[in-house]
Amino acid sequence: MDTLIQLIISGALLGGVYALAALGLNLIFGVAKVINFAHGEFLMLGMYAGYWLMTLTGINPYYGAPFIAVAFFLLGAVFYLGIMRFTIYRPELTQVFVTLGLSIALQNLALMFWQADYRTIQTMPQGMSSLQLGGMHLPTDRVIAFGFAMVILIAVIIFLRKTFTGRAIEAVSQDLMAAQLMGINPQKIFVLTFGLGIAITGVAGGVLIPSFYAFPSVGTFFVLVAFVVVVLGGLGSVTGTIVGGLGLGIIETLGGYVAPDLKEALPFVLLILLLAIRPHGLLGIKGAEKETLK
Amino acid sequence: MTLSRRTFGKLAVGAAATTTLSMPFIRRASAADAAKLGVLLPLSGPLASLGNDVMRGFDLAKQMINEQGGVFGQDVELAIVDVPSSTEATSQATRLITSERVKVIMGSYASSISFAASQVAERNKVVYFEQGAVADDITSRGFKYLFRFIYPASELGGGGAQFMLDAVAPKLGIPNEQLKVALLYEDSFYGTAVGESARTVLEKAGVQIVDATSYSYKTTDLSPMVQRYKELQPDVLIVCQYTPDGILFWRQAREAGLSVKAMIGNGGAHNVNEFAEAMGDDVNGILNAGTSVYINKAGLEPETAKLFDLFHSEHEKRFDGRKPSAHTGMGFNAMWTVLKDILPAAGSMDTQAIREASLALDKPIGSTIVGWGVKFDPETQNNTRAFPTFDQWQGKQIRTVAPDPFGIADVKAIPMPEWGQRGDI
Amino acid sequence: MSRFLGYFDWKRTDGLWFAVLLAAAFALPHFIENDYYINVLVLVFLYAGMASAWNIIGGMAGQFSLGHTAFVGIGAYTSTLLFNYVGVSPWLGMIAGGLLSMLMAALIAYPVFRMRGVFFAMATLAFGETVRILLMASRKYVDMPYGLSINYDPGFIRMVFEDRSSYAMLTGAFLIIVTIFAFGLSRSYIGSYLRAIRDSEEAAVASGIPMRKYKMIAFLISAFFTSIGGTLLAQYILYIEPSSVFSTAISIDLPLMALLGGIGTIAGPVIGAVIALPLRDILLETFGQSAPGLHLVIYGIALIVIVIVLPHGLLGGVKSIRERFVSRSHARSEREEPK
Amino acid sequence: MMLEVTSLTMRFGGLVAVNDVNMSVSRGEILGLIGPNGAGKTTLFNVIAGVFPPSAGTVSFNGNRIEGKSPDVTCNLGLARTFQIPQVFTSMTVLESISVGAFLRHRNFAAARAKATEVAERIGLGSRLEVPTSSLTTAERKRLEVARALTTEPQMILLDEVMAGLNHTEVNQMLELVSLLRDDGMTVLFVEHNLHAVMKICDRIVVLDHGVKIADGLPKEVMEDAGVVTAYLGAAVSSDQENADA
Repeated sequence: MDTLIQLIISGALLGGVYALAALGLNLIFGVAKVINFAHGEFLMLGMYAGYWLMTLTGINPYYGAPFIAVAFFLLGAVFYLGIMRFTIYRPELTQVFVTLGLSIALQNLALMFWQADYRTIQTMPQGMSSLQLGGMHLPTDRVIAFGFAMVILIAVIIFLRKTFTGRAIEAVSQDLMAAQLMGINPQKIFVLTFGLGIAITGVAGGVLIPSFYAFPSVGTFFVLVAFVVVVLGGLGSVTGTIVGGLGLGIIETLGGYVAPDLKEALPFVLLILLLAIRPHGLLGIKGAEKETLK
Repeated sequence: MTLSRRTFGKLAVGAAATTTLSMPFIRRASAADAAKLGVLLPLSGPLASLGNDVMRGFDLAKQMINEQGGVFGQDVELAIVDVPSSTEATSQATRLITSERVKVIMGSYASSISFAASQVAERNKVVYFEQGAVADDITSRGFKYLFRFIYPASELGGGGAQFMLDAVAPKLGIPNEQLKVALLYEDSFYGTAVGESARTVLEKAGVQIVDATSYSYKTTDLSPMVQRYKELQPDVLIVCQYTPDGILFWRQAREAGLSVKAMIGNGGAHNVNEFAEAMGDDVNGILNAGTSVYINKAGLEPETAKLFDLFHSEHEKRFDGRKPSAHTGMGFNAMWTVLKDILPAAGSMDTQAIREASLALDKPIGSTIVGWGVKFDPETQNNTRAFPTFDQWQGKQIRTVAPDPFGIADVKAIPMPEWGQRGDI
Repeated sequence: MSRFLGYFDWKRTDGLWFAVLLAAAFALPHFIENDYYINVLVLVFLYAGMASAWNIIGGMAGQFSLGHTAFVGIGAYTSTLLFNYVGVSPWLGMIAGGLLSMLMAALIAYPVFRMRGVFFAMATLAFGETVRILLMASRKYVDMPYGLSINYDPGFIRMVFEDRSSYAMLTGAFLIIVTIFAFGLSRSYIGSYLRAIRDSEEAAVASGIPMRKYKMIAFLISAFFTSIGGTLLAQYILYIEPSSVFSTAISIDLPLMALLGGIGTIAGPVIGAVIALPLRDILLETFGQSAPGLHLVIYGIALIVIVIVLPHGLLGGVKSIRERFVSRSHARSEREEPK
Repeated sequence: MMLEVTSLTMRFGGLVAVNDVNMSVSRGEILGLIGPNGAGKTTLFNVIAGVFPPSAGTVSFNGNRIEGKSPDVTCNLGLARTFQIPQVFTSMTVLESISVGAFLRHRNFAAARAKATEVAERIGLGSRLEVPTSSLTTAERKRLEVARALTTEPQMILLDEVMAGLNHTEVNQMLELVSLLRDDGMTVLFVEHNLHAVMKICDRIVVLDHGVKIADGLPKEVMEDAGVVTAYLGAAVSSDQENADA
């Protein structure tokens, strides 16, 4: 019984990691309908940002998150204006390969600048690496990452629901044409969305580095799972990302306990099964799966 | 490139598209007997970290040899190719052989790359020196031009397991029949080969193997495995992991408070500095089977001991104060032996001569900086004098504990103290 | 026979030049003596063939699969296992692999064809990954080494050749067969149906096209030929392992080549392979020695620029230039004509 | 009866878009299905065309139950449809596009092409055969829709607001086209918003309002029906061009 509870807790914490890694992807995916294959690389850059912040200035990435957010917001805006702007109304294949090209370029730029070494930081003092709670072990860094995931999620939901800009983003994500007729400038919305999506991804990387490691191709470890989480939860559904992330995390941890060899296959099998039963994802909009994005 | 141009002209229209693109590949071979070696290593992609470590070793050996006057009185030249996976290996080996006209290829650290590339070398009768790929089958194909410096996986995994039985188990005071051992390994070539050979030795010794599990090194979570071991409570944990998953696993083990009496890694993560950095004081006490460049140089021949010091000092000097890793040491060793011993003995870049010189080479144990000797088996062409060494992290340094005479420390702290209390080991 | 021939569109003869070109390329290995160029040629033929196979489902029918590595892997593994353990010639193993791939395609078709666009792509990507992981997990129960190496023992029956030009002939023949097949398909009513499905599923169904059936036909054919390519890849490299033949990189490379040349066209995937493979090698050779990763940085940037500038591939680019030219001259002639 | 709709109901969640409608079309008849915005006519049309299965009730075509059958099956049985917003095959020429329909009955390429050409000529697209569909005008696209449907050699054709978005001249041309169909003995079910057009051409008219059939009869009778007048006057002011039916 204790094992089960411990596994579920570990799974939920892992789910927090997944949700955090996927949130920015889903925002961009939902609003601009862009599948960003370079998503993992932005996460990688976020990890390096957290790493360098800690090693060069001594600022813990948890406190440094706002700086990372601002820097990555700008990076996201540049990403849109410099590259994605040219692909936005183009066939999806164009977007796939443009972001893929970016992914290759960023990965290898990181290799050139920072070499292939695995870089880690320790944010917690010796002996504080896990919290004990009624016999359960909660890894401190993952608990904090989980907290970040929840706070960011709530902030994003409030932003989308309650602010004018947020509602404009929602409008664009649901119906671009109608939004344009309402006088919303989609270009501005896209810059904002990419900025926001990449900022979240950067922060995610920053708060994940204490429990992981940074190296140039670390993004590839996360990107497929992030895609799975987005599709599982439902395209364009922020809450769905959390539900999808948590669900996947728990299932993967339980499955990994029973059959470790098949653990890596679980997300994919789950994805295929869910899509076969409920093609629009857990909380997605029905019919979205039939949406050909041109 | 030699094309029979007249005939070719007739088909020029059809062929132009394909050939123009390959024109830039044209390369003239340089002076007949300059020592030009091809290098095939994964320098980008997920295997890049250790690939670049090996490259530093190759590079250092080349630089040092060139400073001493090179080979055949000329500077040694390396044609380096980044081969992230076995798919590119065939192509790039072919290019090295036909366009760069190399007669010797040095590779390749990853077994899959070695399998694919050595096959090309064999067809073209080009000598292939494998410095660090451990898959047993690489040399069981009867190839005449393939030589391997490192021991095969069976000796690494089996050796690690044997070391545990000989040096660790007695300290625990548990008889073999009651000793509970868990095996965990990553599921690519390296992990499975090592894990399976460890298993064979353990089974023979009659210990209880409570679990043998593999997983993908690209995973982002190993907590279920940690939880398994908390349930199964093995006395000894033997793992074979790459660096990222190694860091992840041990950190998660610490977070979950997994306590085992002894832990043994098999190369990969467990002898690199990044691992120590990631674990802090808690790295202490972890044992490793593999190769080391932190052996007792008293066990080396005097000449080699000098080279050993030079290797360490030059490495830090030339690579921004970086300390060499085991893979750098193996890379250095292979390149140094080829340039210093084999090529001069062969007298030219003739592959038959190089092959014969390699087979004739007879260096005793203690004559290379990693402690090995060099004597290639006439049948398999494996180095019969390579062996794994066993190390333990002590004071956040990796220190060799066996075999004699290369040990500089004794095995300590068995059974291991709890996490967080390992600072003094 | 005449009834059979009636299924094809004999009026459109474009593409004939392409067949001639391919035949010419087929003769190429006889005139090149440098092994490396032949090697490039082998890979170009092989990848062009597999990209053409991908193009049948991905380009003609517009179902953007990112899971084709599953078929490459199944092809490579089936023939190699059959040869290494049972002694079956790869010539037969190749067909067995193709059939097995078709079976897998048919099994996965039900869930994945419920989706379109990105969702289809994601689901197929997941499929490709799953097959690899299942294969690796199965080693627990089946005594099979991690990597399989094929003995270098030249012989026609064993499909292992001493000289590379034989491989070029082999892969060239593969490319020609796939191309002819794709060409025939595109010129038959099935080709029209696939294009109709790609352009508008609603209108296609309303025109009486049983959509699932034709998507399935395209998927099965595509899987079969891709799988054959997998066997040829294994026979050429003589070594396979899960991470080399079941790799997302292959799944991505095939559509990439189709896109670079011109997706949905017959010549497109071939042109794409002719561009992409040598481009990578040239970059590796030119920049590979200066700093690890530099050549890939340049490759990545080149990819971004090419895809943005030529979203419909090289053929699409040529076509749009031609159209612009034609429409301009057309406009001019209209202006000049007195009304 | 060629087409028979019996107590057909269609619900979307809580919304009842079509409520217990009975309707039939006999061979050779041209039937107009009209109603104000939101009356449920497009929904009814879609159920007949097989886009989605009804919540209750049946649809039979020539005695075969077709409700819930995929559109390609109904098309094969001889019931073709057009789309309100023309769904053109963007990568094809006009001839290729029309041929897609022809392949249903003629797998032989030459025969299919001949059939397509014949229909195109008749429909008035004869001079545009080699033009890419993407460069057609709206009116031409509507014709293309009809042509594609006709080449499947149906016994009955469902026309979904073929007049919408057309100007006066184009509407008249389309009306001519429909009377051509009538001359061929084709059965037609017409969903239309443009009352004027419907009056001219239909043999009989069915009026829906709020998902319920409120009238069924000759054009003249229907026009004088009090219920129809109120239904239309209530909504007609606000909507002339919009077709946003549920």
